[in-house]
Amino acid sequence: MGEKRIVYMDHSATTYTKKEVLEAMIPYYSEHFGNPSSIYSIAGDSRKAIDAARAQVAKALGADTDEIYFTSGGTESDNWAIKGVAFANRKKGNHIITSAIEHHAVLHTCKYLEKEGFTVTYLPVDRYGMIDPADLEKAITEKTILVSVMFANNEIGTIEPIAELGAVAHNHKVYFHTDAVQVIGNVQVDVKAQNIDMLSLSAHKFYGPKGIGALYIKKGVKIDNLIHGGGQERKRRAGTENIAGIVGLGKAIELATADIDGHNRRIQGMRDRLLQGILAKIPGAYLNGHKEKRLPGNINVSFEFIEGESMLLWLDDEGICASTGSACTSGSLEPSHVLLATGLPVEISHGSLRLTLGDINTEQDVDFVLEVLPKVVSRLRDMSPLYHKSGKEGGCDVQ
Amino acid sequence: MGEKRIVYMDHSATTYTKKEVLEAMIPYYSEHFGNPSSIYSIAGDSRKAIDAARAQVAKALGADTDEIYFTSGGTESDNWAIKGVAFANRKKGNHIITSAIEHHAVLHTCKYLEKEGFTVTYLPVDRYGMIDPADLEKAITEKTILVSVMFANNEIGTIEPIAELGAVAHNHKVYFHTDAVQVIGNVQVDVKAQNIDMLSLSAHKFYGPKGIGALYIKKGVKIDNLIHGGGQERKRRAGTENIAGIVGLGKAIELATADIDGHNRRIQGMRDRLLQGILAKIPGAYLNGHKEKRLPGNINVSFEFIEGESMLLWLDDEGICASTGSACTSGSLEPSHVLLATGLPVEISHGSLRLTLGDINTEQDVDFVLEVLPKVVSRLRDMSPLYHKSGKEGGCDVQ
Amino acid sequence: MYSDKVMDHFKNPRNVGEIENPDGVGEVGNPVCGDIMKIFLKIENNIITDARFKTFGCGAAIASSSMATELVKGKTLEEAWEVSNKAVAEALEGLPPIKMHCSVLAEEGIHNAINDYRKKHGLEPWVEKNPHVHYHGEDPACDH
Amino acid sequence: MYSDKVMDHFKNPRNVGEIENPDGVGEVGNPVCGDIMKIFLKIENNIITDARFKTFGCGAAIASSSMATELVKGKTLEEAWEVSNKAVAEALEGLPPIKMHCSVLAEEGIHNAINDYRKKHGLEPWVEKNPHVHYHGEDPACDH
Ligand SMILES: Cc1ncc(COP(=O)(O)O)c(C=O)c1O
Ligand SMILES: Cc1ncc(COP(=O)(O)O)c(C=O)c1O
Repeated sequence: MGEKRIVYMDHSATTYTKKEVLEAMIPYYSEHFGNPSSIYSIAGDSRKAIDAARAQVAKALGADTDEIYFTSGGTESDNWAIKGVAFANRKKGNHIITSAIEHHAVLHTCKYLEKEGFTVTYLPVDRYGMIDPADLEKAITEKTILVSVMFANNEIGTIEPIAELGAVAHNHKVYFHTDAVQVIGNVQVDVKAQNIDMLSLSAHKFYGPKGIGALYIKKGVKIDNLIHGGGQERKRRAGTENIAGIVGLGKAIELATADIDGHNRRIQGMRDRLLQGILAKIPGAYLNGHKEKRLPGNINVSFEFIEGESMLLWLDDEGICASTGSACTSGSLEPSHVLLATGLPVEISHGSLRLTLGDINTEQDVDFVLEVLPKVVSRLRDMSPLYHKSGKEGGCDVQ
Repeated sequence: MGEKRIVYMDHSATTYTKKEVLEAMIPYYSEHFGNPSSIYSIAGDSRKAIDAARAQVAKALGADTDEIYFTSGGTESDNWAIKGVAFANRKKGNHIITSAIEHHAVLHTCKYLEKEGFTVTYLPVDRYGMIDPADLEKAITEKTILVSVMFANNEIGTIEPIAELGAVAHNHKVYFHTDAVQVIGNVQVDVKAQNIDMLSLSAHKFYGPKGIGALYIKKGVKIDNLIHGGGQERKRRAGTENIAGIVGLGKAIELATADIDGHNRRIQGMRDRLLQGILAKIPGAYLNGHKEKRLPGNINVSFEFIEGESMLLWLDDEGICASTGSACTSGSLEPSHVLLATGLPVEISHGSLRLTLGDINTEQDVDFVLEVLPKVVSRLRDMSPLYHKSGKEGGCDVQ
Repeated sequence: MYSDKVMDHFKNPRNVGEIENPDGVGEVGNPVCGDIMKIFLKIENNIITDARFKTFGCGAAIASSSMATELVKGKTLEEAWEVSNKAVAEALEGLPPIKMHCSVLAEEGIHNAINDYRKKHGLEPWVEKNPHVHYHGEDPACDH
Repeated sequence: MYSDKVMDHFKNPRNVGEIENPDGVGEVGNPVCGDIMKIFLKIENNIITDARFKTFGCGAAIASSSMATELVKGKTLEEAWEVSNKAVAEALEGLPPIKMHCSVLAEEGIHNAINDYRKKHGLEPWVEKNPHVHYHGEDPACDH
């Protein structure tokens, strides 16, 4: 990354691949490269590697190995779970329930299904981004075939009451899917205890490679294939297996879930000091998301009177990598749909900053951000036409 | 691969990743790992790497860079092209034309579409596996919206008259897709001259990594998305980009297409010697596929009186990696749908062997196979109840 | 994919070949389906003194033929009739599910050879007690 | 994403601030849409002798404000009126398509400030010759 000091605080967007993970992957590119579908012995190495990775994923989720299917990432897993259940069960009903704060991989899939004749209910959230199981209870109808609610939100870090939501769905005999892309390594997952029928994950969010993910599908769930072709993944996900990626995913999930408590203590310690420092040093800064029920590394704050992108550019100039809204919408004009769903006014949501800490970060990184960020905010406020107006309210008069 | 001598002759199933390709990929795992959608400078490295790879792919195909979309492999590309065009154009018509010898990624996608209300015509092939453009001409109706014919067959290696087929489709203003997974590096591709609207490819068939592919989509083609979500790939293929995979695909296609003629001369030289040796040394051996219009590394021969799997096991015991039928169906009971489509009797198609040569092979490998294979065939024939019967016909009396 | 035992019986098949003037011969399978087994028995005083086979088929078919002929040698016809496909598969330390039909074929081959002997000697052929629910491949014409 | 020139004007914006007792002030944009520009002009003998801005917005918005104020300084009002958003974007060595609206905002800010001056002096405000086809974001309420 050149000579400049880089403080990477965007782990929710993506993580680097850990050394041990990459080392585990390398032999599967040029050495054990056999197609697992082949009959000869060297292909057996590939098969064994995939089996081992499947076992690692199953263990991390409390699932059985034959409930794990590898995909090309979190987005494909979300697409598969939602479209697969929708199309396979449309004779039973055409109603799907999700939340207003899902990732676009879920929301845009639901929008697509709306065009295909499905009806989708988007559950609201409270000001902390929490979904109320009572709202789910009310939303379920006779036509409901699927509930899909994310385990934790990628922008504001709020952790949803997944076990309760799953229980509500199951009481009504409705399938329950959760997008757990942000939680692996941060929250203990146990698909059985948490009433989860399908769960999406993506390796590059927990120090694995990009382009590989998995979908947990509980035995017996009625679901169509998304990608048709060869008989891979027990005839459910066609395509020659990305063996190196699968091995990397396996290794990464093993590492990430080996000591979640220890990891969280360290990350959350830094996170809390950073958050308290920001709120103490910068007036007009507000925390978005839930105070306790939030991902250990997540900070999402809004600063009055300034806009997010210009903050990011200044922080980048100082070597700090952060984001505003979600990674996908950075650089677009749209305010975050998640922040809006929490009731944050549009003009404030433009000034939000997400810092997500991870294993690469140190206390020095925290010090550095606490030194740089207040300067950036005040520099931008100094040139903001809103800042010197009468104050809070006055700044946001809409023409 | 252990101490034993391994002769890998299954390059059509998958290839090893070349050293230069892997080296190009490595920096994008742990160093330049930024999410390309992010705004900070280190994410710019990822964006630039993806742009460069896209340019490499475009150049190899004679396409424009903004006509290249990265996917998770050949299977996804085939699914996307066929379902995407089918659903986007169903108001215009519901008829699709493909061939009887397509890969399952195409065939099973077509079967899926039949369930969704589409009608599919499967063009026949002659005994060499060739599709006749006149058959396509006859099959096109007012309802036809897509023709999908593979550029070259993965089992028997036959190279189809793509430019002519594309011209027929275009005369009728019908989109033309080709599964070119087997041809990159083996046949010169030029999407404009060859009348191709969409083209699928997969990196692991030309010394790139597994789990990454691309779809060429000509500007203006009306096609729906397959994977919904974030705005990646110009809003057409959602999901955080597999940067290392993309870089590997780019490097691999550059290497594979740098000197196709030279590569073919070498591979085809070895292939022809091996084929002639087999036909000379083993009676009752017949070449499947076309004599001239075939992939440079492909041999597909049928041996009377014996079965393919037991041949593979013996070859494997000697360190020779080969396949029977396609990789996906090895180990299943089904005879190859491709061989059957060429009119080969079922009982003979059970005894087919595919050897696909690639860059790793040497003249010594050819010698070795020529030494081992005749012994394997005669050992199996010696225990075959069909062999010592009166002869050819008698061996195959069906109860 | 295959157990060591299967590979052993595939690579070093026991009892390959024919018996001249066999007392019983059984042929099962179908080349269209990719496997045919022919079983030859030498029978003296109701005891199988020799058993041989010729097989066209996959590794599991060859190994099953080898193991089945081993298992019936030295047995009375009544005992040999009771050698089930499960016994063959177990003796091979298991077969992949998709290959279980090969052990069924071996059982049937033995049965056919025994009944061939019985018929030649004017005896009623024995009836399959529990006709197998055969493995169903994707091609229904190829249920054995 | 941004040209070096944009980054230069973003990081070292020229003419930031207000002018006390300005001769013309223009404010455009909308906090809901994520950008507001306020342009202050000092005008002597029909010539813009000073131009300042305050901007709430993205990098392109800040750089466009900076460049637009630079471009109009020293110009007559007629000349300044002709400084188009394209001229601003070109002087910045280009803007990403999604950010072109920021240069439009800058042009409109200058126009508003000029017309503010004209109105204060009892002159007819000038009319936009070619009202911009504004960039349409996903939220139609936010066309500038
Ligand atoms: C909550 C959530 N779901 C889904 C995704 C999509 O995962 P991927 O980009 O790996 O396909 C992401 C991240 O991008 C995410 O944060
Ligand atoms: C002709 C053809 N099409 C499609 C595919 C599928 O490609 P992949 O397995 O990379 O998804 C293959 C190989 O498996 C192939 O040979």
